[in-house]
Parts: sequence; C-alpha cells; structure tokens
Amino acid sequence: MTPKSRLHIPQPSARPGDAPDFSYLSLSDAGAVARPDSDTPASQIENLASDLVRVLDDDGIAQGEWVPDLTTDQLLEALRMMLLTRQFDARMQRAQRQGKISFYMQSLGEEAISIAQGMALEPGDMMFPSYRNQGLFIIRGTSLVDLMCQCLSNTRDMCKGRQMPIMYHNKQANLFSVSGNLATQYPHAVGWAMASAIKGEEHIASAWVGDGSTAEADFHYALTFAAVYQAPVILNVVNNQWAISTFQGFAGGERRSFAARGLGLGIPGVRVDGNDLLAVYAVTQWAAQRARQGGGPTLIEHVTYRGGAHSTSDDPSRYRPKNEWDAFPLGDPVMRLKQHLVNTGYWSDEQHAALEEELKTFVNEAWKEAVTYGTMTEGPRLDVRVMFDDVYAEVPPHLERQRQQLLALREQSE
Amino acid sequence: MTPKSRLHIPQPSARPGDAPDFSYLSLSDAGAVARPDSDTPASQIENLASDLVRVLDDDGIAQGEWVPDLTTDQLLEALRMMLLTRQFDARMQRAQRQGKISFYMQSLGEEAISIAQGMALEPGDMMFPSYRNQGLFIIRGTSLVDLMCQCLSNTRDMCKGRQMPIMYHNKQANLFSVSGNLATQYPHAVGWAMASAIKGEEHIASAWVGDGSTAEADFHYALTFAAVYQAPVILNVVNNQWAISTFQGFAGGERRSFAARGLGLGIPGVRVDGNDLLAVYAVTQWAAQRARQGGGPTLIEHVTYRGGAHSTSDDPSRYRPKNEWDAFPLGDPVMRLKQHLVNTGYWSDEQHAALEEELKTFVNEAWKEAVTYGTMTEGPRLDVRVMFDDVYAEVPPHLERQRQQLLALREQSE
Amino acid sequence: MSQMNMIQAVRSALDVMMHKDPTVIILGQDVGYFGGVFRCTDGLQEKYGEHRVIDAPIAEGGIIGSAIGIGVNGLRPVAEIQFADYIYPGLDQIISELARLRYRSGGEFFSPVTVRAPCGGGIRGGQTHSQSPEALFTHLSGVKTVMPSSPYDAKGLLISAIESDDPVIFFEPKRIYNGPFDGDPNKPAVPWSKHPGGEVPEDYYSIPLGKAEVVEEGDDLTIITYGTMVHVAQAAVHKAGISADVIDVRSLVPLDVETLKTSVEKTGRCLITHEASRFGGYGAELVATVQEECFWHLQAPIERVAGWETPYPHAFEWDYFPAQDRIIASIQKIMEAV
Amino acid sequence: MSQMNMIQAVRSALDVMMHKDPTVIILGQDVGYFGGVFRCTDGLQEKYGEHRVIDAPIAEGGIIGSAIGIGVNGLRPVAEIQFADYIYPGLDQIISELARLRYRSGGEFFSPVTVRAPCGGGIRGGQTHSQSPEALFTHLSGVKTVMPSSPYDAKGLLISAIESDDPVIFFEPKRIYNGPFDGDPNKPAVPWSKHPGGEVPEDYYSIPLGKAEVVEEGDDLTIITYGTMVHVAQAAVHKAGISADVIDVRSLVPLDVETLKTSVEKTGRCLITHEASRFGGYGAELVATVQEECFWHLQAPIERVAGWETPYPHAFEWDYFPAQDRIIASIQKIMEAV
Ligand SMILES: Cc1ncc(C[n+]2csc(CCOP(=O)(O)OP(=O)(O)O)c2C)c(N)n1
Ligand SMILES: Cc1ncc(C[n+]2csc(CCOP(=O)(O)OP(=O)(O)O)c2C)c(N)n1
Ligand SMILES: [Mg+2]
Ligand SMILES: [Mg+2]
Repeated sequence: MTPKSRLHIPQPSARPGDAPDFSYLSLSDAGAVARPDSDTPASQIENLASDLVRVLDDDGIAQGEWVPDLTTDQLLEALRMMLLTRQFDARMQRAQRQGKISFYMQSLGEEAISIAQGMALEPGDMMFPSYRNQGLFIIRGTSLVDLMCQCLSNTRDMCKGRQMPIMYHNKQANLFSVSGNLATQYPHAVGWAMASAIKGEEHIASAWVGDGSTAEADFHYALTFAAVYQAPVILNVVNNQWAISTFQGFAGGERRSFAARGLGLGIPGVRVDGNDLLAVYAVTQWAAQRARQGGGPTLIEHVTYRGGAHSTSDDPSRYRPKNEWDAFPLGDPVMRLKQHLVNTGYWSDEQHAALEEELKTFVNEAWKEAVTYGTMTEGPRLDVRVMFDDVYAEVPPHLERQRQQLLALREQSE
Repeated sequence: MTPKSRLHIPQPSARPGDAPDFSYLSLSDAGAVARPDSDTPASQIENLASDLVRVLDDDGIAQGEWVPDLTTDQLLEALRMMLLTRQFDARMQRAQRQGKISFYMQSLGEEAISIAQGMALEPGDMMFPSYRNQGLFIIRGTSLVDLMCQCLSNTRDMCKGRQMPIMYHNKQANLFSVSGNLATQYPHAVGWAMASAIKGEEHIASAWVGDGSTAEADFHYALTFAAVYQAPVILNVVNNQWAISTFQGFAGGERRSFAARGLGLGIPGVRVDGNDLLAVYAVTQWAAQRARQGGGPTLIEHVTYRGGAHSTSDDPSRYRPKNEWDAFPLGDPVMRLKQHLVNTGYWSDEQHAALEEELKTFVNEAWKEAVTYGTMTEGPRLDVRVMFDDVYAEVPPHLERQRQQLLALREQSE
Repeated sequence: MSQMNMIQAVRSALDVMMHKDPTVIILGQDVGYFGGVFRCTDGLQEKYGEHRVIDAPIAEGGIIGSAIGIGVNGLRPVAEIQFADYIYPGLDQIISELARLRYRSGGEFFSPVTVRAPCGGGIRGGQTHSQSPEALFTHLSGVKTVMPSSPYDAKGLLISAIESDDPVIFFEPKRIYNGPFDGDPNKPAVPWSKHPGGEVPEDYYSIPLGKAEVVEEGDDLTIITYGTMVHVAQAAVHKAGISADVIDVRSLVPLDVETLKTSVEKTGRCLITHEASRFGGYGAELVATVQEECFWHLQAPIERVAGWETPYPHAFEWDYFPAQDRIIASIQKIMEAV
Repeated sequence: MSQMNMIQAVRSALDVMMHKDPTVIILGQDVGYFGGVFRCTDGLQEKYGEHRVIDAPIAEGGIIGSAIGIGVNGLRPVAEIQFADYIYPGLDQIISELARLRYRSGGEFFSPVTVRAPCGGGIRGGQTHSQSPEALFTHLSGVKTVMPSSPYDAKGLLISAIESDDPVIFFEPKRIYNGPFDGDPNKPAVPWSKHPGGEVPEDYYSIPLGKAEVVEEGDDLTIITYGTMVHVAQAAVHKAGISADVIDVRSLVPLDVETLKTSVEKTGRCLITHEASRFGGYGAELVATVQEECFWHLQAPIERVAGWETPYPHAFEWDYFPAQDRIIASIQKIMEAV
C-alpha cells in the first residue's frame, strides 16, 4: 500500500489543549433574517436553512421580525422552567455519582430548545423526544418525582423498572416513550402526523434527534415519508456540535447545515439559534402554523452546544478542549434569557439567585420524596412479577409459567 | 373518523385512458446550461441540480458547452452498443415468453445511460450496477453468451445457478454483482471508493439506482459516507419516472429533483437528459474528473423513461397510459443518437436498418450457442453439487455432509 | 361460503376488517392504485379511498416505522412488505421499537401493527424471492408470528392479527397462494377449489392466534410443520403409507405446546419440517420444546427436514426444497428406530 | 506472555493484525481519536493513522455497507458496532449482502468483513445495552459467529476472524471485559489477572474457528455454553458439587459438533445455557443437534437455562440473568432423572 491517500477525515476545530475555535459556525446578526409568511413555498425560503434566525442580540435585546408574542410572565415562566431543568439535571447527575442511579444524561446548555418548543406547541400535539429533551417533560408538567422515580427504577417507576434512566414517557401529556436507539422516533412522529392528517385532526407531531443521529436510516425514512405525504410534523435536529467523541462533521455537517438536509425533498429548513429561547419559540410557532395549515413538514436545526459530558459514562476532556463551552458564541441559554429580562427591567440578579435557591430546594424535596419509593440500593423494590407483564397485551401462558418458575426459585432460596 | 383529511397522496399526471402529460418535467434547452469547471465548489453550482444538461437538440444537433470530445467512430460504436443492448433485451424478453428463462427485465429506453457512462469511465473504475444496467456489461465487453447463460442458470452460468436472471457480474471487467435488494450496492460503491482513496489509487467507483430506490436507507448511508469522507464516487439515480406501479412522486420527486438530494450534504447534483448519450457522457466525464481530482462525490440524476414493463411479471397498462413513452419529451435515446449521426452525414437509415439486422443475427447466434449449455427445460444441467460451494471460502464439514446426503438421496431415487 | 384462493382470502380479510373498523388502514409498496404485486389489495383503494389504502415509498424501514406512529395515533395499520426477503431494512424498527414499545413504556404505549409478507420458495425466485425468515422473528419477545397454510386459515388468522393489540408478523407462503402444493413441481397445479381449505366464509370470522391445528390424525408419528410444508408433509405421509398426526403450527409465537405434547405423547415419534434452512431455524425450537416436554415418550430421535444451509438457489430450487422424498426418508429412519 | 483483560486482548489482536497486514483497517463510531467507548481501539489511530482507524457516522447500516465495499476493494475491514443492541440497522447489509455475496457471484466476489460488537447483560444497561442477539446470525448461511469467554480466546479468535476470508460476527461479552464473572453481582469483582485465561501472548497466535473447548472435564453431565455463561456454569458446577464437562462453544457457526457429541455420549446428560432469551435462541439449535446426534445416549431431557422471554429489564437484571441458582436447579433436575 502506498501512503498516498485522498480519504478526507473531518477534523474538529480544536482538540484538548487547543484554544477553542468556533470560526466554522456561520452566524447571522440578531434580527437580520426576515420572517416569511408561514405559507411561503419551500423553494422561496431556502436561505432560512443557511442563515441563523436570532432574536436576542449580544445585549439581550430582542430584534427583528421573529420577535415572538410572549408576555413577560411567559418569559419569566420560561426562565423558571429552564432553571428547573438545569437544577434537575444537576441533582440527578449527583445522584448517579452517589451510586443512587445507574446512569444519567444532562441537557446542560440545551434547555432553551425543549422549554421554548414545549411552550410553542399545543397540548394536543404529540412529541417524540430524544434522551436529551427532559425539558419537554418538565414544561409539560410531568412531576419531578415521576421523572426521578423512572431514573431510580423504583416502585413508582412509570417504566416498571424496564428502562435505563432518562427513558421517560408521559402518555397523558402526549410525550412518547424515549428510546435508547437513536433516531427511531423520527418515523414514528411522521406516522403519527400522517394518522392525524388521515383523521383530519389539527394536531401535529414533533420529533427531536441529535446532529450525530441524522446519519441513521430513520432520519432519511422520516424525511422521505414526511415529504411524500406532506405530513404535519416538525422535525428537529439539535446540533450540539458533538455526538459522543465525534464532532458534527462526522454526520456530514462540514459543508452544509443540518437544516438543509430536507431541501432536496422540498422540505423547508430553518436554522435557529438554539440558545435563544425567543428565536426557538418563534421558529417553532412558524413551523407549527405551517403544518396546521397543510403546509407539511419543516426541519429545524437548533444550533447549540452540549455543555456537559455526553453521559455519566463519558469523559469529554479526552477529545475536546475543557473550556470549549465558554467560547461558544451563542452563550448559555439561561444567561441569555436572564440578561434579556434584566435588561427589560423585569428581573434582577437577586431575584435570579433567589429563584435558583427556591428551585434547588424544590428539586431536593422531590428527590427526598422519590427515594422513599426506593433506590437501587435501599428502600422498597419493585415486585419482580412485573417483569413478565406488558410483553404482550395479555400475559401468555408461557410467560405466566416462567413467572411461576422464577417465583418458586425465589421462595426456595429464602 | 371524520372524512376530512390533509394527507397528501401524490398523483401521477396520467392514468390508463388519460392522455399522457409530462408538463411536470422541467426541461432546459439543449446547450442552455453552462459547464462549470469540474473543481467548482458545490455551493456555486446548485443550479445543475435543477436545470437539465442537454447536448442534442430536437434536430439532433449538439449544442453548448457540454458537447463532449467524442469522435464519430466512438459515436457509431455507442449507437451500435445501444442497439445491441436493445436487441439483447428483445431476445431475452422473448426467451422468457417462450418459457426458456424464468424472468427478465429490459432496459428499453434507458440504453444511453449505461453505454455513455461505460464509455466515459476508465476500465479500472469499479461499477456497482442495478438490474437495469445490462448496457454496462455489454459496453465492458461481457460476451452475450455469458449474459444469456446467467439468465438460463445453465452449465456456463457465471452465478452457478444461484441467481435469478439479470443478476450478472463481471469481476475482470470491474462490474460488481447485481443484487435483488434495491439500493444495497450504493454503500458498497462508497466503501470501494473510500478504499481506493485510502490506498491512494486513481480509480473511482460508480453506482446506479432507480428513482424509487432512493427511499431506501442505503441511499442515505451512501450519501452521508460519501460526503463525510469525500469519497471518489459517482452516484447515479436513473429516474425513469416509475418504480413498479408508483411514479417518482412516491419517492419524493414531486417538489425537487433527485439530483438535489445531496445538496444538503454539500454533494453537487447534476440533472442530465438521460436519453442524450452525449450529455450523459459529458456529465459523467465531468463527475469522474472531479472525483479523481479529490473533489469527492457527485450525484447524477438521469431523466429518462422506462419504455417497457417493470419486468416480465408486470403489466403497466394497469397503471399508466399505454402510449406514455411516445409522449415523453426526451424521446428515444437510440433514435436521438441516430438522428444526430444522420444529420452529421455519417449515418443513414439504410445503414441503421442493416446494423439492426446484423445485431439481430449476432444476438440470435449468441442465443443459439447459449442454449447449448442448457435451458430450464432441456440440454445439460448444472451439477447439483455446486449448490453447496461458495457459501464459505471453504466447504465446511456440515455442508459437505449435506451434499453427501442429497447425493445419496438422488442415487437412491435413480 | 365461497371458493377462494389464498390471495382472495387475504383480500377478504382486509376488506371485512376495513369495513368493520374504520381505523384499519393499509400501507405498502404498490398496494394502492395497483392492488399489490400479488393482487392481495386489489380493489381496496377504490373501495376505501386513498387515505386508507396507501402506496408507500420503497423503504421497508420507513413503512414499519411510520406504521408504528400511525398505530400510536389510534389507527390500526396493516403494512405489506412486498417479499419477506425485503423485510430486513425494517428489522430494526420491528426488533427495537415495535416489539418492545409496550414493555418499555410500562404498558402505556403500544402499536397494533400487522406486517404481512409473502414468503417461501418454489416460484423460481432465486435467493432474493424465496426466503422463509420466520426464525428471526420467533426469537423476539413482544411480537407474534403467524403463517397460514390454507385460504380459510389465512382469512381467520389475518383477522385475528389485525384485531390483536400486539404486533403480528404474518407470513403468507406464496407458493400456495393459488393452490395447495404437495412438493412435486412436475404435477399439474391444483386449485384451492379442489381443497376444503378453499371454502371460505365471505363474512367476518376469526381463528385465535396461539392454536395449532391437527390437519390429519394418525398413531405412528407426529409431523409438526406449517405453511406450504403442511401439504408436502401430508402427501409424504400418504405416499409412505403410514398413520401420522400432521400438525399445522399456524401460530409460531405463541406456540400451542399442548397440542404438540398430546400428539407426541401418543405417537412417541416426531418429525419436524420447514422450508427455511435447518441450523437455528424455527424447527430447532420445535425440537427443543418437544424433547423437553415429551422426552420420556420419545422412541426415536426427532428428525428435522429443512432447507439446506445455503441460500435458496435459482437453478436448484427443487433440490433445495425439502420435498416428499426427503420427508419419506426421514419418516423411514424414525419408524425403523427401536 | 502478559496479563491482559479482554479489552486489552482485543486491542492486542487488532494491533498485531494491523501491524502484520497493512490491508487491515478499522471503522466504527468513536473508534478513532477517542479509542472506542470501551477503549478497545485506544492508541491504534495514533499508531496507524486516521486512514486505517476511522471514526464513522452513527449509521450501523452504512458502516457495514461501506465495509463490504472496502473489503471488495482488497482491504480487510474490522467494523465495530458500539453495542450489539445497535446492530439491527445493519442487518439488511449483513443478511442480504455480506452473507450471500460469495455465493451469489459464483465465488467471484467476497468481502472479508469482521463485525465486532459488545454484547450481553449484567452492566445495568437495561433493554438497549444488554442484548445477546447471536441467534439472529447463527441461522444465516454465509457468516460465521463467534463469542469468546476469555482474553486468551478473544485475541486468538479475533485474529482468526480477521484473517478469515469469510465474514465473521464477533460478539464480545462486555460483562467479562474486565474479569471473569460467576453470576453473582454481590461478590467483589475478580480481575483477569487472577484467571489463566488472562495470560495472553503479546505476539501473533490464532485459535481456529469451528473448535469448541472443554474448559472443565467431568463425568456426570455436559454443560454447553459460551461467553459470560461459561464462568457462571463453572461456578454452578462447583457449587453443585458434581463432575461435569463444561464446553465453551466459542464458535457458534460453524459448530464443533464432534466435541459436543463426544462429551454427551460420555455423560448421557446435557444442560445448555445462554443469556439470550430461550425461545428460538441458539440453545434451541444446541438441543436439536445434541438430541439428533446423541439421542440413544441421553438419560434425561436436555435442559435449557436462558434469559426469560421478555426484554432485558433494567431493575430486574439479576432476576433475568440465568444465574447459578437456576443452573443448579436444572442440574438437579437432570441428575435426578432416571
Ligand atoms: C442506533 C444507535 N447507535 C449507537 C448508539 C450509541 N450512542 C448513544 S448516544 C450517541 C451519540 C449521539 O449523538 P447526537 O445524535 O449528536 O446526540 P447528542 O447526544 O449530542 O444529543 C451514540 C453513538 C445508540 N444509542 N443507538
Ligand atoms: C429492498 C427491496 N424492496 C422491494 C423490492 C421490490 N422491487 C423490485 S424493483 C422495485 C421498483 C424499483 O423502482 P426504481 O428504483 O425506480 O427502479 P426501476 O425499476 O425503475 O429501474 C421494487 C419495489 C426489492 N427488490 N428490494
Ligand atoms: Mg449531538
Ligand atoms: Mg424507476
């Protein structure tokens, strides 16, 4: 073999020890991108897939046509929900470190996406989250205790002990079951939206995947089916720059944005500042309106940054600069909304600190309650009998037999 | 359920009984599309994915910047090869009707694509054909007898009786084994090209799929990997307007061209008149040069029409107008090249008719030879022993045992 | 009562269910305007509209994946995969999602998808149109797997599959779409009108999943099989001139162990046959189950007659197919054992 | 000789082969700069360059599909699938292409791809990081399937897999990456340095595919197993205080029938155990094979001890896992039979 090679290997802009470098990110100024009517044909708004819709400028002032109709109360509630998500994450991260739960994944730095979209969509709209959308569960009112009990696989676990932490669902709140398999929820969302259209209902569907997951087949299937049937669905790509150790270039992000992935099928793409709650809200509302009007799918790329490790099993210091997040030009979504509210006079550092304290206490109270339902190491434990339920709608004879076998064995050993 | 629905169902422009209508096809005039340098960045040539590169105009005159450097001898050879492909198809179609082979698929109307691309690529370039690329086998010198023997599953069958008709390969000629599974060859081509780049070789790969097959996962995988690694590969979509009974709208072709499918990954797309041998040749050369220069993949959409039934199992009169092909605005590739050659004075109707006769005889002679190696119903038959070969590199004991078992059974019954 | 072939019976099941339950919809390649490459959905789009009988892109994973979402939204999708050989791009959605959705969500979400796919050889389909991949599904927890051997069963079982809130993989042996087949390709084709299994009620009826059928009764031997091989096995039994129980498993998962047990305890001898290749095939589970349940009654080793451990070859279709001669040879071996 | 755990042994095999054969390349998610989520490729990219240890997009079908093409072009790809639970999007390329390419092309094309995937439970992975899907592969004609139970075997078998011109699916039981595991999660972890299987030569050596190993010899019973369960079975045998052959199948396909036969003919009793769920699992084939080959020697029904027929549940990992107590209960049942 000759050493000569033209195989292109994507290179991140910085590795451990290097200075962070986000010059590869193309940014628009806040307010710079025009807001077309939501029924504009896809072919006339291809720029939205390359530009970056931003509302909050560097001083936290809302700018331009995309400024959404949100009251101060709504904005304060959004801030509260983002902070709550962050406090929840921090508490659960700690629980994992303490050996109380087996695994955890934070959404640090990406909170604006779930909270804004949760606010922009209607309760009847169905959501198909990824594992980094805990904010959707929170904004849709899932109790923290329920979320914690899922992570604890305890007696109150909604999943009855069957899933690793963070694989939540909330049927009542129209939140689909999170899968451990990447991107599989994408065609589900499209199918759900197709059914909504078949039934003539107004509800739309929305799904989330990460940048890395766009390489999976289900991403392609979903886009194809959404385009063919003009399904009322919002397909979100949360581009947090990293999969596990590979940056978004390994998902094909080096040359075009992820928002552009559907253009070849006639699916409009919108690239939005994912750390700008106002922008995400506005873009989501736009896409939802488009879908409800019969305008079909929209692909939204949220440009953000994974502030923490991929999961509690990961150590990002092995593959990216430690301080990369600090250098991220779109900042921290919590700080940006806070700055906006402080600027507009409705919020202060003191109030913010007080809110943080209040939420910390709230989360700690929830945790205290959750562990009363059991942890991995102590307290009540789920009845092992449920292991054999729900494989089928009714427990078939062979599973009943296996259940009895196990119970007999357990009795014997007691 | 309410009858109300917004589910969009793609509708072909005409059904049996309707007048054919190709107004949905956007066409450029011959010579109208500029030819950029083959190293132009993808972002600057997105128009090529929407325009239609054409060289031969309605009078058969070659026009514009894409006129390739082909001698008259080469053009005459191309015409001969297209005609040979067509005669071969006709003969094999008849063989199927006569019960001599179990199945067949013609490439009627699509001959220019395989012949032009076979001429434009280098012998060391690896081809990953679909089942409708028999022209590639012919232009690369596979003997008709070999092709026929494959279809006959007889004693000279290159596949040793294991494949249905038309699943050829030609290792020496760098033609990969045709698969019955749609689109699976696409990632193979990309992988092959990656290996070429790893080894630092000049060879490129090329793969073909139909419009309908673009919906498969492998299409997406191939595009993603080709874009990420900038693999030296030409990815062809032969858009013959129909899958089996569904038109190209069911593969997402209603809003954008298939050539546009890679734009979101930064893969340049070129939409070409697939019935214009000169245009296909020119575009292929352009893409090959681009790949060899390290410019990575190109997606070529060949706009053509499936002149015949999908296969011998199909009856297209059930789902499309009988005379649709006659109305196809890009005509018949054979007639168009013929017209060009007649116009330039190097060819005549008489010569054409004589060539047809000559090739018919040639094909018939080949068929006569092929059947001496056996048919489904008579003549020599493949030794059943080979059924157990080539499952693994070496026949493992369990397969040897099974072979002996079968042979014992056969002896017994004699 | 009508005479129906298996295609008509499948179509009738779909028709009855679409009429009865407005949430039933069909999705698949060429199933709509065209009526399916095997004509199983012929006329249904005209009758029920384009929004209930839906032509799909050529993307098996997308068909199954979107069907799951459709099912979660309260409809009851029947997905057609054009050939069982092409179900593999949909395997991830079946294995990782469809089969485990109810379980992983603590029983709160489910999707009642039925996946229909023509399977099996004997139609000169070569290695890509002849496969019997049932064993890849029967190992999964959370899906049911069914294969009928007659029009009557096809309709009754398909109706149960569609009505089931569990996902069902429904394999249709295409070699017997038009008539029962005894394994001899040189004999003239027999139509279903000549077979009692071709008598099919036009209206609704269902056959419960999880019940095998003893299609022929005898004392000396138990043959356990399903699909096309039911007919081949019966012909072999007659030709061999022995008295055997021939059991059509029908529902591969859940398996009707009791029926197998009762029979093998009676006969003490057992032969298992299927078209799929032997190693790791569904027959292996049948052997394991029978030997676990009936060990003390067995008077001879359980024999398997199955496809060879090679792909299904085009030219050697009838050498590959586990035909009567191979079954008879095994019957003799079993009966000789003392 | 060195002390290696299974991760180091796998890495050593890759290193040895990359050094020996410049056509060997590695492709997979996070395998390059990072060295793999289980660190099996740590340091290899630095040593052999970015063009031989290649980070891949998150697309298992694309990894296998492109690896096939890479192999056809004369290189020898080793593809890593991050967890066996995520191999399903690649199944179509494995089943329809990789396994059958040589056959369908009359022996002219082939692709010597090795697919590595960590499998099995016991690491709190829940239903999506605990699966043992080997039975989906062992039914295929044209691929070989391997699962080692020690660092020594892992290296020797992986080298054979890479050298093989046949495609090999190579499952690595991740529960024993760092040490043998007897099935009791409450006991302190044992490192490989305390086990003879942790003695691994640093240089090239290979263990032929298709050969089982009798890891423990005895007279009363044969236990057939593989992967993590080899250690659990051995512990159970010791605890039960019986004398048993414990056979590590190692190469699931092709299967070393002779070794099984010799043992069961000697002992007359047989137990089969694996982590995967029982119905239609690889154990079914083992039962079928043993009963076919050794029927007249069997003094008791062959027992299977396997995962329950449910997905692998997070909270009930140790109830699901076929631990010593279940094996011992079955041993007793087998030994009591007369
Ligand atoms: C089908 C599949 N393949 C691989 C994995 C392992 N895995 C889990 S998360 C992850 C990275 C995903 O990156 P991205 O899509 O960008 O999402 P993010 O974690 O950044 O939110 C990988 C490879 C998986 N869960 N599923
Ligand atoms: C994976 C897979 N799914 C379905 C089929 C059945 N099938 C064979 S050809 C065909 C239509 C393909 O249409 P297109 O890609 O446009 O190619 P064309 O036949 O027009 O050249 C279908 C659905 C198949 N062969 N493989
Ligand atoms: Mg990411
Ligand atoms: Mg087509």
